[in-house]
Amino acid sequence: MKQDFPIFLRKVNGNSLVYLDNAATTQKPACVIDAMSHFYTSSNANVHRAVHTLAGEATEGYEACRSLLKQRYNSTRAIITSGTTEAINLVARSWGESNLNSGDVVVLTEMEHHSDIVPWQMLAERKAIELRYIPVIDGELDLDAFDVALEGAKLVCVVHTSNVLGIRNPVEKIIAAAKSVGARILLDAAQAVPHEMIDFQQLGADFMAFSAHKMCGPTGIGALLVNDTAFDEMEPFMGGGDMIQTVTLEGSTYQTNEHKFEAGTPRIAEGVGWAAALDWISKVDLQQHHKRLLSIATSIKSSLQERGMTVYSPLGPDDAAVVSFTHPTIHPEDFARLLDAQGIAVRTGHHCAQPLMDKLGVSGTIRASLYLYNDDSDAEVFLSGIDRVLEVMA
Amino acid sequence: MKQDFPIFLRKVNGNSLVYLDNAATTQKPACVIDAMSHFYTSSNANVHRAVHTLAGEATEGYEACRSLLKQRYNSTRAIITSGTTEAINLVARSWGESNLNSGDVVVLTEMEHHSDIVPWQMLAERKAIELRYIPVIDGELDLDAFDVALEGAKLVCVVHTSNVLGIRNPVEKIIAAAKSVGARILLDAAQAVPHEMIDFQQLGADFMAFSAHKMCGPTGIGALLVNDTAFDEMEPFMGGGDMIQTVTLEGSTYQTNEHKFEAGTPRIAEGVGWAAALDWISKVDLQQHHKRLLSIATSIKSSLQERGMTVYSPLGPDDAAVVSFTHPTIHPEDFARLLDAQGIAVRTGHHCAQPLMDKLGVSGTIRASLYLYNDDSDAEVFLSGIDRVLEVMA
Amino acid sequence: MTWPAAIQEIIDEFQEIEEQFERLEILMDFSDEVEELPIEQWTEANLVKGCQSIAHIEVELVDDAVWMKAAADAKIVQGLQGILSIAVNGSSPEDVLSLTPEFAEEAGILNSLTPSRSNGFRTMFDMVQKRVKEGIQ
Amino acid sequence: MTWPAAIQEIIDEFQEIEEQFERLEILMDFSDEVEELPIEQWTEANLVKGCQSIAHIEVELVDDAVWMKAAADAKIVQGLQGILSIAVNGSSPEDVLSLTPEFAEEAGILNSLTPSRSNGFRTMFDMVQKRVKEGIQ
Ligand SMILES: Cc1ncc(COP(=O)(O)O)c(C=O)c1O
Ligand SMILES: Cc1ncc(COP(=O)(O)O)c(C=O)c1O
Repeated sequence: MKQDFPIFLRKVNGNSLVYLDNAATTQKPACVIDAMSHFYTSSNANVHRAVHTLAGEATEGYEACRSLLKQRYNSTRAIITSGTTEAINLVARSWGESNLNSGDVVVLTEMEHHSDIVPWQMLAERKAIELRYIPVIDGELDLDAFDVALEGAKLVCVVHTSNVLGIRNPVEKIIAAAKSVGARILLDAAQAVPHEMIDFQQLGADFMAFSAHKMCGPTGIGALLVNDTAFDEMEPFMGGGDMIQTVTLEGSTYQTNEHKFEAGTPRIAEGVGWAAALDWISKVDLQQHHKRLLSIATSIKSSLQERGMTVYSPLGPDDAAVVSFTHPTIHPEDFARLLDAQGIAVRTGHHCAQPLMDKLGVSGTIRASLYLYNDDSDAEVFLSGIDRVLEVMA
Repeated sequence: MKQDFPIFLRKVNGNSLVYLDNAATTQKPACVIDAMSHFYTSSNANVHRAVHTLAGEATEGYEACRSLLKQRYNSTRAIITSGTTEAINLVARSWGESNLNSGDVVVLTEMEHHSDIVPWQMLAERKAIELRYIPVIDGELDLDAFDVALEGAKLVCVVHTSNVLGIRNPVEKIIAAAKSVGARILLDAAQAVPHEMIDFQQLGADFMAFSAHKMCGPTGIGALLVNDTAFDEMEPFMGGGDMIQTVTLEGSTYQTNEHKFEAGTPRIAEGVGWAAALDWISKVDLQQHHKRLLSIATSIKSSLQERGMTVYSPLGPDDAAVVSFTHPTIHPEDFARLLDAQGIAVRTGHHCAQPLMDKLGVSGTIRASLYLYNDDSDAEVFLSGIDRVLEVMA
Repeated sequence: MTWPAAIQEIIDEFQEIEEQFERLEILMDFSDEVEELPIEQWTEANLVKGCQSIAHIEVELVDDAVWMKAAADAKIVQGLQGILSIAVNGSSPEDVLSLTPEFAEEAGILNSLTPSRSNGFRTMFDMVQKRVKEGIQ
Repeated sequence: MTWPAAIQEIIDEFQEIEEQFERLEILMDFSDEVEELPIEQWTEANLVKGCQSIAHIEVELVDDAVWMKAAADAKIVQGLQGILSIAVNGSSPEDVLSLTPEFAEEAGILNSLTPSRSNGFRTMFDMVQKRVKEGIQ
């Protein structure tokens, strides 16, 4: 599969690139890069409300992305945003602002990415709502605590798959429980859609947010899937071109479809690129790759443990292939730089999940996260890279 | 100059492309397209807080865009957004929400783009502020009315250059007047930066919003320049990764620089592409092109008038080369489609400025807007295209 | 694909023409085929949404045959309405429901009007079928 | 460009090395050159901002010569601090202010640490110069 990804032709510090920072962002296949270049060299124009050929092609290219999203994830609505973060902020502003009131409860988890914490903290300040965080115990959400927290909850926000630990939460159970008390539910699926197929309607969540760049698509674009009921409860977020029906000095009326939430010139080339990525990934058997990558991750985990490191990722059968670890004495930054010197890219730090770090009792971890193009040879290079670091540092 | 732009190699309906829809979006030079492809094929990674080589290159590529913006426009702050529309919404939410109160006055003009009207209407609903619109009289802002409207104004929002008529407003006077009553001032510079050099600090506005895609850069990215005083008055807008300093379950603290307003994975490849566009455009003599294009537009205008059309663009010496017109009997859509059949791209409709349309007493116009790569031969093809339409329709 | 004769004729007529401008001229000629929907009958319900021009379409069943009335301020849109009229007028509801908008593509009408593909001809075509469906229920 | 002898030596040492990993090893050796800033003196003011590791830098003037104390939890950052110490310690404030961080680039230290270019070595270098400037005013 690596041959689809031109970046693997490059050398990093004289070595072949071993890219294990996929939870931060994934690499792009040539077809995605080409689709965007091709758009700019042959169809570039602004979309909607125009009758010339280029504008038509641009509109179709952009709207094709929406169609593919709806189709792939079985959703009646797909609002295009600049990424997961904007998608969650959109829910907080468009839905939260008008459907939550002082005293209402929003349930979060300690495992959330900052992008699924800070918008709610900000909303809590504006609207005096109550935030309850489901604790993480031994790497798992405490579902008993969840049942208690649900009491009076209007909204539940849960990360489907953790970017730090790879843990795939029992979202089916969580959704069922949330529904049973009539709460709306938002899934942060940034790390989920790259790894598994999701049927949005069948899963039954109200909102689902994710980013293109974590699933082989371009930067600058993401989506919020919304079911019809929740969609009707949403007020406009940003105002501007394309989201209105009429504007007068006295006031404006809005579009009734997804455009209502897409003010201004949309991410056109990005939509074209994402459409190409969705097309490319539709030919990939995610389930088979999941098994393969998880087994690589599992063997990496035991090798790291043998070498005295602490691994935080449980790597259960449904978890994503993410290995978060620390060494008892070597600073993560030193570790990562010495790996980088060998062409190996990993991420260090709090991974935008400081509350989870606090819970794990660390200030940061080193994280190796795998994706479709990673293979056994990457794991080998990674482990011998680790050995070289240990030789020098330990 | 056309040879820098690969799109001009393509045929539209069998004809060479004559692209006159530049106020909607401009074409991209090869160097911009290549910079983005090159980024994706060689440096793609997520930015900030990482120590591996690709992440470092990505961070530098993205931050280079910010540096170039600050340098070119002489600004101490450049917040990167997804475009003009998001930049204006950012001001409404980050500054407006926390600095305007019930009864406060925001002054707009009848010439504004919807993106500089709707966010304020939405804010007015949330905060019960008063909106006052400066009338447009014979294509010019009524500055006497402006002086009256300023009474008690806290914020003045003005389109620097109109996307419908090309009119370049007397922003220097407007800023001076606004400052004299202590009002903050926001410039919608979406159509300004493509056409003239602006020294943001010298001009003295507090906020200035614009989009990359209207100045040969990619879609999905834009900027808000802010002076230091106004910057310090802004509260965070969207919450998430990258904009925080610390997150705990109890609350969060925020970055103090521009990152505070850039939640989530930024528009990385777009930043790289825009940097390339800024670099490319820095070698272009905008003033000379302005003169050249204005003279082409002026001759187009008189040819259209000779043929019985109404031209709404005054085309004063500082105005952008935009020709908005209607025919007494031919519907704009028919006109535009018959031009498109000849490879000529123009835009029709309300151009996201319905209040101005109402003022002009039309439901829409046909708009030919010129940019750097347009030349006399484009004007010739355009006019003979017009003649063919008239032959058939009139 | 085989089409009803009236439609096949239209396809042939368009396919003969090479130049897009001329195709649009022919298309505008079809505007004569529209039975005009009087302005009093323009409603929000029969407005063609997403169209740049103001266009309305109404469908009636007369003796079990479909009859379409329409109006548009842009001549090209009216031309599309004309073609649609030829395609459906006088047909049984079943025949209309079995039609697909692909014939316009085959004729090169849709291709040539790419920008409106999603919101022009198809929208009108879908409206007609929807109305017919409602009418026979 | 000509550099002070001590700096030139560092440049030469790094330039001899081809492999990035080995360069980092050498760099970490320079951590010995740091005069340690005691933990009681770690303040918000002398914290190196934007660094992944916790790093502090303090600068003193002793008999009109610059002396730097520093600490960092990552060894590579401490190595950078060591090189910075060699570059500035014992120099006059004027000499320190006339330095540019380019020498690290010339040595291949900056290039090799691209990710920190904007927020690692340069940040520390700028902090030292800023402190020196404040000290002599
Ligand atoms: C004057 C003006 N303001 C604002 C905008 C909105 O810009 P964008 O759609 O890139 O957000 C435009 C362009 O459409 C414009 O011409
Ligand atoms: C679980 C999770 N949620 C949210 C985000 C935010 O995504 P983005 O930065 O693309 O907005 C990320 C990625 O950083 C993530 O891993």
